Amino acid sequence: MTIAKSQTKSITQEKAKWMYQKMNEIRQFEDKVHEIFSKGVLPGFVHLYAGEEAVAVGICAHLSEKDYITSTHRGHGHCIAKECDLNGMMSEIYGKATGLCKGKGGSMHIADVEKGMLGANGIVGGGFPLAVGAGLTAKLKKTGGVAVCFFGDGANNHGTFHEGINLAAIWKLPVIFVAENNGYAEATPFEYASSCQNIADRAAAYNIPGEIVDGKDVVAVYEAAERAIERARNGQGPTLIECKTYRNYGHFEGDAQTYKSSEEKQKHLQELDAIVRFRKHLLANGLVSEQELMHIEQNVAEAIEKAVEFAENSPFPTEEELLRDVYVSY
Amino acid sequence: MTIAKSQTKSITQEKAKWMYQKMNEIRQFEDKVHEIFSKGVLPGFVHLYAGEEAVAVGICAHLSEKDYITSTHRGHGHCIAKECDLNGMMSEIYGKATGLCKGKGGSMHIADVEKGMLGANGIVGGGFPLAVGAGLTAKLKKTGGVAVCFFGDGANNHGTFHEGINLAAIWKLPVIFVAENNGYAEATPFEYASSCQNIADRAAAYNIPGEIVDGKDVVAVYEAAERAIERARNGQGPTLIECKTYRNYGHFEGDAQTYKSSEEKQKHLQELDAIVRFRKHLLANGLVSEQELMHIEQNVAEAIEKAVEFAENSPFPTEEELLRDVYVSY
Amino acid sequence: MTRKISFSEAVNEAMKLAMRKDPNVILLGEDVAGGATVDHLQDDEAWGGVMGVTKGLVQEFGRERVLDTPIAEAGYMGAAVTAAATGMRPIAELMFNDFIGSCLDEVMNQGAKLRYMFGGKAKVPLTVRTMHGAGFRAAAQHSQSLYALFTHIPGLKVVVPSTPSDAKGLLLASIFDDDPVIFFEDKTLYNMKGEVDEEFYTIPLGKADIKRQGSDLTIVAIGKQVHTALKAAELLKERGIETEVVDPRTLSPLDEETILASVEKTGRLIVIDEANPRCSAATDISALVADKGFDYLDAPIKMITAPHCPVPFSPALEDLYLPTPEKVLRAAAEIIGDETIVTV
Amino acid sequence: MTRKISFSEAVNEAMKLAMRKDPNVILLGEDVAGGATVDHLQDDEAWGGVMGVTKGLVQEFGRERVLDTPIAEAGYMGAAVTAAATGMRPIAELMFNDFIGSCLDEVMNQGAKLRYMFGGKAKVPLTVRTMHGAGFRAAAQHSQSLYALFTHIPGLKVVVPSTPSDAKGLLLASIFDDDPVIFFEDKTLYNMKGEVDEEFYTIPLGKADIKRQGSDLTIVAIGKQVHTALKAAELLKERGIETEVVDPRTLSPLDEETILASVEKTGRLIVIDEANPRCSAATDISALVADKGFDYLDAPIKMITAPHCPVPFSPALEDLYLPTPEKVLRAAAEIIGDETIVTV
Ligand SMILES: Cc1ncc(C[n+]2csc(CCOP(=O)(O)OP(=O)(O)O)c2C)c(N)n1
Ligand SMILES: Cc1ncc(C[n+]2csc(CCOP(=O)(O)OP(=O)(O)O)c2C)c(N)n1
Ligand SMILES: [Mg+2]
Ligand SMILES: [Mg+2]
Repeated sequence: MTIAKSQTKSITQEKAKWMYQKMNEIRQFEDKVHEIFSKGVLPGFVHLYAGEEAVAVGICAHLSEKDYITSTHRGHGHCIAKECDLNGMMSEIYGKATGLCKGKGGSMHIADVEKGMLGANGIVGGGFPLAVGAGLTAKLKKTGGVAVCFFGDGANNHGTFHEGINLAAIWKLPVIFVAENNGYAEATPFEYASSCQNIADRAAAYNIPGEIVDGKDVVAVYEAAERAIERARNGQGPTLIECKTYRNYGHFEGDAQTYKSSEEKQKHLQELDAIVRFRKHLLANGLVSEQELMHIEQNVAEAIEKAVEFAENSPFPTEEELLRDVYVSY
Repeated sequence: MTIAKSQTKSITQEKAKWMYQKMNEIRQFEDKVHEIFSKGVLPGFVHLYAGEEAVAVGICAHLSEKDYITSTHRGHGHCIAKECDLNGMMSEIYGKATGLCKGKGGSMHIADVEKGMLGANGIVGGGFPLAVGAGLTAKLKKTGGVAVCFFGDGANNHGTFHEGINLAAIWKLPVIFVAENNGYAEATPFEYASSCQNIADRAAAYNIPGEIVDGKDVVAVYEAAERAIERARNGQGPTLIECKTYRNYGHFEGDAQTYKSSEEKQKHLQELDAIVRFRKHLLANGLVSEQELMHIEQNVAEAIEKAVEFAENSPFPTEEELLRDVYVSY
Repeated sequence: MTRKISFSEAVNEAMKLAMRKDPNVILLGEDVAGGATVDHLQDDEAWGGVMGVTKGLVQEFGRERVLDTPIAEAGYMGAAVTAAATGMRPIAELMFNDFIGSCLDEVMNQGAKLRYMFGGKAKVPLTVRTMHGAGFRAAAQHSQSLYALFTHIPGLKVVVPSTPSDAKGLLLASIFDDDPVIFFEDKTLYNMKGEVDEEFYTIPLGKADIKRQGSDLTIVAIGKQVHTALKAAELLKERGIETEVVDPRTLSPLDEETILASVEKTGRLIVIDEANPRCSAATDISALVADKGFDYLDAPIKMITAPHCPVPFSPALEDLYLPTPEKVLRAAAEIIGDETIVTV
Repeated sequence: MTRKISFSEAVNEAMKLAMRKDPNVILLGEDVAGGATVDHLQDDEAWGGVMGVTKGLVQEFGRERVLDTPIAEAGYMGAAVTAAATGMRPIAELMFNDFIGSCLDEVMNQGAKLRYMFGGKAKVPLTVRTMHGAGFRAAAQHSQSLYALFTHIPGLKVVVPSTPSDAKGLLLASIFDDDPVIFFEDKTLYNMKGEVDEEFYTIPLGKADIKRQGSDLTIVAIGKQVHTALKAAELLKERGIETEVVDPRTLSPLDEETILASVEKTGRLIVIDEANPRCSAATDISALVADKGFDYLDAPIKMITAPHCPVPFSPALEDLYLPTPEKVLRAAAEIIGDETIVTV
């Protein structure tokens, strides 16, 4: 297995702008949540996706509403890449009635089924079988859709990894399994917890292609996804893509991250930053102008500010919501 | 991966006799249970091991009481190979008070912890984590013991396969995972349910050796086990051995086995029979004489008859047993 | 038109009718057909379920809709949850309810909670069919009755039918219900015969059925234990005691009104539940009446359950494990205050 | 000698003393140390548990006895079961009790049943420590209180402590108990301080504690809800009502005698249990009293529980989800027949 290198110009200008926008939305959304959380305003656990933008965006750039994704506890990036509404997301994180889930789900459960986003998930490994189910529907109903399962390096040792991928493989379902190998599961290194050297090495156990990409190179991710999704849409079954990436923040807000070395942090947060690299790539290839990029960055900043404002000005859910949505009948 | 061929004369005469005896005990025990069950005497579900004798015996030939095994719903063979008492086993299957578990466990839960037999198991895949635990004790207490996990081709798709082997691999535990690939899980072919071609192929996902052996050649199994157990005892961690085998009877007593072809049955029950082959091997290599073999066969037949007699003449457990052994205190 | 068929035939017929009615209804589970990819079984089953309950379905609906699964309960149960959330109406078979240990997360944390966590923006029309019950000499890991665990979990509906006719109507209601339903089938009832309407019909979830009318004593009994209750009622009648037997049929939602109305009439309650006693359906029903029906009660509420131990293998012990009409009579004697009842 | 330490420090101290006393005591779980194989953390932890409860243990006992695990609950829980059965005395941490969905089989079908299935020829001295409880804004999959599921299962013991001092003594008793014990720690209690003896001591499993004496009303409350009960008792005292607060401390085995004796004295019972209401510990205790304590009762048994819904994320809703002293007062008003109590 070799790490796939990104080719040039596979991406249209329009797509490139969308991707740059989404990456910036994720980064700025997360930076903002980080800032607000540190003020003690936000309730609960928050896991930030900053640093891993290239994965969600490189994959979701190929998807439309008929395609589904399953996500993780670190789900904000997947939501944004799958075009969930920023206001509704922020509001959800605040626990407000205008949240995408009326404030009932919170950060770990943001979902928008109509957009094909089947929910962040508080259970590590929870997404594998769920992606299989969405893939099964796509196959049986012949929708042409695919299902993408995002999962972490920690999840790769959970039993559902094995059961989910095996099922998708024997049924040749249109499912793409995307490992976000950020090197750690909470405070536990991937190398300690996993007996494999690469997650993609495990693809062979299911007779499916396994590919490793630089998960901080959005073009590389985009291209790997293209191959996998084509296979899936052609009825050739699942693919496992491992994206080597890094999370810029701690496991959750409040994590002192003593397990990271400062060189490692330095390298990832500076040299290898996915947004900086994509920006350079776009300029170098003349795909998008400096001005347009700045325009995007600014629009995003405004959108994030608005989302916070929207969330802060929204009301909390009222008492009758407590017992609503437990069953269809109430 | 290539199928290991058996070498000659790695087995001492004494060991060879023990192995021949145990294989015959298993076969005759199971044939007898089959016969009694068909008379409607035995309660519950019974899964027979006949046909797979070479696996349990080839492996357990290396084990002593300080070594542990975990077993499956098809556990009689493992019990016998681990030297559980035949009377106590038969009595257990009858649900009698003199059974190894006082009649409380039955066929699917026969156990003898002092012998290192951690129980047949009604839960497919249940044994993986249990073997890891026994291996962990061996490592921490430095007993020099190993733990063997017997499992079926069906179990190989359960999440516990993945979690158990990964754990044993990262902790370098003295555990040997022995796949009994008899081609079917109930009425479902291995090829349908498993995305891998061989179970042993999955060893690579855990960076451990995977070996395929002819599971109806007890010498081949014996030799593969020797290598694996040596690795384990040397602190080199787990091995996955896949034994290609076949069950002579149905999944459980009462199974019409419509999924088996008659050629397949013919081949396995006649040409490839493990006991017949081992018998020939012993004679051809002059390890044991015809007379001695006949003597063993006859002794076994008597022992099985006695076991049935013992079971039939034993009393059922009495009322106070119902609420005993739930907790240590009662 | 009705005719006598067995409990398992009734369950089978419900699935058949549901699959005919709605192409989104699919069935998944281990060996629900059996023999997948076996040459001579392309359009035929090897088993049709471990107890033959799903026989004939693969012939009629094909292997696209009757899916044999690997032994991967978490995998296919989770898949069934989102298949449901994305447009299918799956029936997932968990062969024995004891195997929930392999897929509780998918049922409890995903299936049951999706709708609520998503603020109502999803529905999960999933039916999980599963076998339960002691008396089959199947030992501790294949004989439990675990409906209490599921009843505890909000977002699930829980059905435990006691007759072929109820089984059919309740299963059809479950399949076409838009919430996840756990449907319990007692393996020792499969051969029981009863009159069952040929047509498609549903029995609403949440409606108890009074299986016998009476004015002196109420017995609420679950699943197979309805028959223990009916036998006890016969014996009690010989002593002049009229027993009302209430079959809740669904534990979640529970028909509180019918139970309370019966106790209001009789003043006495026995609950029969063959599951283990602690935090059980028996305690649930008892606690309901101890609160909302307290003023109706003339005597303590008695529960006839399994003891607090695993299901033993030995027939000698398993027979002692289960509720019996005699145990009911002993409880009745106590709360009616007539020791002679025991000796009926 | 006692001194004020927090609930989490008390739990930590119990583990430390147990590990000092017996080399067979080991600890396994996700990030119980954290940072395994990280160069600069060879003999140090990265976290010491997600909430810091296991801090310092790896420094003292090393990584051989404090084992970080992969995210493989079935794997390490099953391993803990047989490690226990083969001579160790493991403490396995299930980070949140909600994750039992990933390893119920290992707990329910293996750990709990081994001894019985083997006819008494094994013991399983395993302690599972796990976090539970709502109020942390942790949403539906990290806030449940699932002790009813475990209490339902024979072969398990279930402990739910409410104070630092109880936590320490009960955890030590659990670790040195020869049966599998599920030990619940309410995450919202971790910072609560209380007097705790420095020494090694155990509190027997199966003994309730009367946290407040009273003669008019019994409140049985579980875990954190003991404090809700104590607050309600204070408010009730202002109305001249003397409340007895019984903390069962262990749900399995349950100290039936103490509960019944209290109700015999007071004639009235309220149960507070923040878990979901159906087939719950609340119904269990209520049903016990509705049978064996029926003759003592002057009024219906009230249960203050969560509603039948998942735990909502929004603080506005989660606050409504939990029991409160006000809800207790409302129930008390009803069974005492004095509406003015509500307005205390
Ligand atoms: C079944 C389960 N076990 C444990 C946890 C606690 N937990 C939450 S996130 C996490 C680490 C996940 O690591 P990884 O999969 O690598 O994702 P990352 O956080 O790195 O994105 C753990 C252990 C959980 N939520 N669910
Ligand atoms: C978790 C679980 N799922 C399903 C079953 C039902 N079951 C019992 S044996 C069996 C087939 C096992 O096949 P395999 O592992 O190949 O073993 P074999 O019977 O061939 O020896 C199944 C599905 C079970 N006992 N446990
Ligand atoms: Mg990670
Ligand atoms: Mg098999």
